[in-house]
Amino acid sequence: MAVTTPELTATEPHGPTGLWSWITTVDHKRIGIMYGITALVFFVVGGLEALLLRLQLASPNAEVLSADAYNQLFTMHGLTMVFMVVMPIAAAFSNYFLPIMLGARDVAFPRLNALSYWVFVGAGLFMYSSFILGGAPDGAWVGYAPLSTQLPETVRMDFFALGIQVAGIASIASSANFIATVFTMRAPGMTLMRMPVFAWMTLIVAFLLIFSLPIVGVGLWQMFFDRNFGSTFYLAAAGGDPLLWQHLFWLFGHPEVYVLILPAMGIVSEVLPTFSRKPLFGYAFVVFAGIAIAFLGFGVWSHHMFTAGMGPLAEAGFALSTMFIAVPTGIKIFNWIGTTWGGSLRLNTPMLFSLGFVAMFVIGGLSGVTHSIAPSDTQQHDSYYVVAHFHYVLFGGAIFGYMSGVYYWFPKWTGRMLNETVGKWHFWLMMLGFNLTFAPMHLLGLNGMPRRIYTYPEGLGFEFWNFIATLGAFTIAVSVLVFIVNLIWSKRKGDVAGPDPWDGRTLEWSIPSPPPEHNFDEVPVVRSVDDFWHRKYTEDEEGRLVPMPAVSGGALAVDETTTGGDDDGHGEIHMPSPSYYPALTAVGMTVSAFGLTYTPWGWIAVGVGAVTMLLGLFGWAVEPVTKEDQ
Amino acid sequence: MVKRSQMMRRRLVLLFATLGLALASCSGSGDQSALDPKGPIARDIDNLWLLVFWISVVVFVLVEVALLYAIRKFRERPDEDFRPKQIHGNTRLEVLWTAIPAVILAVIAVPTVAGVFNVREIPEGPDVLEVEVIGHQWWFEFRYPAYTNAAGEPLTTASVLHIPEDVKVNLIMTSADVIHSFWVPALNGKRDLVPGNTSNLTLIADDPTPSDDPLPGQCAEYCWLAHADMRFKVDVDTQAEFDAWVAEQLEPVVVPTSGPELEGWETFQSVCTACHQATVQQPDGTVETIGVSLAPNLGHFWGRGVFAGAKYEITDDLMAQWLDNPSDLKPMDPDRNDIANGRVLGMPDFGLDGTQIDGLIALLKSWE
Amino acid sequence: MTDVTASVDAPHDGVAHDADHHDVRPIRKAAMWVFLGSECMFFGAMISTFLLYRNTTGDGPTAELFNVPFTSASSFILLMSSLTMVLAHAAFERKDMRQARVWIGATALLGSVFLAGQIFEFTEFVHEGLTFTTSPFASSFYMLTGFHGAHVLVGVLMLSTMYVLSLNGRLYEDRGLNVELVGLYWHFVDIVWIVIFTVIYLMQV
Amino acid sequence: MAEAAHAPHHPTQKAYWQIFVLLAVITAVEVAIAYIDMPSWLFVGGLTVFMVMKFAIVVGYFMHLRYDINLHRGFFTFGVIGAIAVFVVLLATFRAL
Repeated sequence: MAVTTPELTATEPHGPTGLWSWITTVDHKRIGIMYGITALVFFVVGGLEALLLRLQLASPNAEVLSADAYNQLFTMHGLTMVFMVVMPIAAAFSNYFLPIMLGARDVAFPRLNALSYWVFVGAGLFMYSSFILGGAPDGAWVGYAPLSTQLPETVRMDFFALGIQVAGIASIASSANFIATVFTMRAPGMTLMRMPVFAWMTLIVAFLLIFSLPIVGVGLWQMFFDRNFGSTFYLAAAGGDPLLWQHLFWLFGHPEVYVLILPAMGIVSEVLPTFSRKPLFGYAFVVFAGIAIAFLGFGVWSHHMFTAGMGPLAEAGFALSTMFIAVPTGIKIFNWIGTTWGGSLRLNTPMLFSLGFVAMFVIGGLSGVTHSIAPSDTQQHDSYYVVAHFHYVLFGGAIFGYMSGVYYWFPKWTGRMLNETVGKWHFWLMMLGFNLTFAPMHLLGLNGMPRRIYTYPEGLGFEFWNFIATLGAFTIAVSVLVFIVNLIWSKRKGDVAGPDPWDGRTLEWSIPSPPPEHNFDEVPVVRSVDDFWHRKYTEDEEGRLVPMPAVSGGALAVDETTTGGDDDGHGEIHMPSPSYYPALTAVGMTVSAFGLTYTPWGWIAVGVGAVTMLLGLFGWAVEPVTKEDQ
Repeated sequence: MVKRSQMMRRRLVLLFATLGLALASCSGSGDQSALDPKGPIARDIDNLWLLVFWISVVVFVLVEVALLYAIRKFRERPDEDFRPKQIHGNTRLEVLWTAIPAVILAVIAVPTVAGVFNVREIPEGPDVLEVEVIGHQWWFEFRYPAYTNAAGEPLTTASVLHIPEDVKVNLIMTSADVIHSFWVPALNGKRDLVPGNTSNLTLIADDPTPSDDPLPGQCAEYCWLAHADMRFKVDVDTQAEFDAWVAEQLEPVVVPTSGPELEGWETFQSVCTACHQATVQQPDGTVETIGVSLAPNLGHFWGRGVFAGAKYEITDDLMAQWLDNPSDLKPMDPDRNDIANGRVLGMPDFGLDGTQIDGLIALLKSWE
Repeated sequence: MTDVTASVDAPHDGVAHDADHHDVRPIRKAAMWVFLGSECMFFGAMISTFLLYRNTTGDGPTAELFNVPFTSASSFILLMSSLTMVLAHAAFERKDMRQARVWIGATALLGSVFLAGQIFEFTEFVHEGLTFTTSPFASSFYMLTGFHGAHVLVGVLMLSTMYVLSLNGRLYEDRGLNVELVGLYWHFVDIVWIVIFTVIYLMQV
Repeated sequence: MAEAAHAPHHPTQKAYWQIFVLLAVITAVEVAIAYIDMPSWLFVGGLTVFMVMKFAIVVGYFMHLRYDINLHRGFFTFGVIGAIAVFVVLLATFRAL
């Protein structure tokens, strides 16, 4: 089914090569690859932190880590996994595949896209530099005041406050970018209801991010001012209320957890139909369930604060709103099972991970519902039961979903297949290790083991299950090693995958892999959901699948596209030219963040950083998108 | 080569073995478990939990079985050319699996809302025992405003909360530094102690606990270094035992006049009163409260049985180690203490010599 | 949202899709509007922090300190700058570059006068004992008006850059920094001040 | 081209001046209200009404949202309504409305 690629006459601007080409790239595919690699590196780092934590908790009163080291590591494990692993992996897939799935040649603002990546990298390095500059943040990933503002003379929580602020700016920029891309750059004929579900989920995630990050931005500025300029936002003695931070944080926090899971749900909604050879069951219902989750996501934040003393009315209200989030989630799960029902399932690794996602997310979702029961949540809150819940939805859910995405789309961005046998070993090892680690935590939590404790005494019945969890954690580590071996080996020696190895349904399978920089020679006209599938197959009278009668080899995909007026359809394709301004602006922003951490003498660095940022922004605002435009 | 489906089946069995093993051993609940309540409120919460738990198990089994059945039945058989029917959806089914979960949740919602108001109800009336709980970095302070000693100070103790059986105890809770959370799973859910706010928690214990096996509790909100070692005990007494305990606690401790205790008393006055407090009876009979209450009250300290946030049993050699260098036994950061502004992050190492340590131990023992 | 799809396709089909340079202006406007939507959340959070702490004045000065006539004058100035901004955009649409430059300059000037007024007002308040650390009321007041001032400053910077660019004719329509987008941003900063002025200065509830 | 379709809707230069005068008058009335003592519900209600009017006028006419496509209207109203809804609930939980 290879699409014969007409002779390219696109004038590829002769871009720089080597490292400089990566620093100045504005191609959404290369930025996607950079996001993916950075996320994988942080995933390994976050994983090592988790192993250290598990070693310390393997036995009571252990001496592996001191309390101070443990606190830094569990805080950085949380921050790393949320802000530097799961969000960037979602960004990697969205950056790479959103434009292609919509039939576009790039995102709406290529240079803003580059800025988002470089600011994210700046934020990551800024936060990790804290390890050698006086200790990493140790206030837990939620950084509750007044603990976060108790020691203004240290810099640890300044790295927390400014690190998330800078990462937030990167996410707001990329959200605006994706929203503009989805609403203004779809292929002709592709209405919103003909978009792939992954595109829908990326759009909803962009809305969740762009409307929730400013709120935590205000909270973080307040924390930063309390710590460095003596303001009294959270100082109880002066009349400030520490609960204000919890409200502002969780107003962002809950939409954030949907930001972490929805892209994985989007990937599963692409993988399941492809490997069941059946359309997604109830496309519209899955999409509207996603939108419902987005709206409800803004109305439930205080279920993280049932024990904070908000009074019965608020607790009852948020318990009810939280309960009804289970309805749209249930719709999604039933529709996924509906998709596999009556299909012809090929159990390759992407399919295994997606099925693993559905199986594990059911457990995580149900334990989530038990949290919405406010009275029983007072026993579960801040215990290991909650740790089990969010690992079942974040690891069993998001990470399994993204692993499915990696196995599914690896052939597209490298041109080679990931090895199936090694893939299956990776899946089963991760499945086993995951359950061994996090299933016992349900029991530990209910047996009264609180969260974030660096050790526990003997005699409370925590020893056995903590040991099992540590074994599980090392099994996961082995499975991640198997995964990395698979990635490295297959990049060179994997079987050559054509443009459409899985007989896919969406537009990215209609272009060669790896795709050229301009994606489509001719932008396709889209007539239905899963349009590429309907060009290959049709249905006989009882709705059974029938291959489309073979049309002269390969012309199928080409003549379907707009011929673009009278010329022979290969008009000049101008791709935006590389630009170093985004990277420069990101460097300026990171330098300013370092400066702000070390005021008063830091003001010099802030000045230098601000000037660099202004230069970057000014050059960027005046520079034409494509150089020949002059 | 083993047929593919055989291998697949063996792996599925392996998966469910581990899951089953995990769930099957629910029974092993220690005594800080939320699963064996020892008070009416904890029992109500437990009943609500069990209702929701069993509904979840049913839903879990149904959904997972449906998924596994779909995997087994509709797996692509290499031999026959099975071309699936292209079903796009089924609105009736969609309505069904929207309505059913909504109905189940509506059913659960009723006891939930009732439960919220029940758990949050603040008991009033003469028969209610009010106890002020103040969270400090890394120990709990308990004050009984109803009982005051000769010097007019309310009964103050630390790390061990004595309550009579079958009495509604209304804990009025706040924090002196950061947010903590008071959690004794056997009696009630946890409740945060927020500086600047007061919150309430009701404890009702069914029957008294043996004196050597009180109900364990722990701080459940991360409060920095020794969060794991900020524990407390709830000692449930019969009404008679409780009254005797109160009477004994209200007695001022006697200032020694001779022996190693006197040596201890000298050290106590010069070193310990910077943070600790005690109501003492001077040799001339006058009763006064000396010291500052930034750290646990040392009157009747030895009788509590546990110290350092209920992390250690009180024994001579542990007390000697503690007095020698407290940070060896518990992770603290005394260098960041700011006594003037009330910020206490640990007991510093005063470099006491042997005789001072023995004197203090003798003094505290004499104060029983 | 459904009618969104029909109208959105309009600008799309109007332009031959394969033309090498599709019209970027609707794309940039969509991004600006969604960014302004998110800024509502930013200022909304700060305004609600202020409303929470409006009476927590400790022993420091309270809301009586506000000089309503002075602030009304600076609000009027900001309102005028909105007018000059929209006149600048209208002139730019009519390709009347000279007139557009005049109005852009006027907007930048009025913006600067407003900023000067704010700085003067802040020094006045500090003299009367309302500093950033006096009370939660003071902290939230200064943070809200401070961030609004920062947004006005960024606006003045963009306006003066456009003024300089238009001097040598390098002010293009399809660049990031064009009159329409800066106009939207400037009007947004003005309506945030409309809310701040009424809720903080006038209501003093 | 696309602009031609928009031009007639845009208010003319004179209309802009009229809108500006209207806004100035509303501001003057608001300041006047601030100096008259009246029951607090009327005071707060009145000021809020005028504030919303000025807000709507500037967004509608100066920012051309009245003549703009539904997409932009959707983005902005989602932000404004979302902010109001979320922060009213926040202040309600603090019992600080």
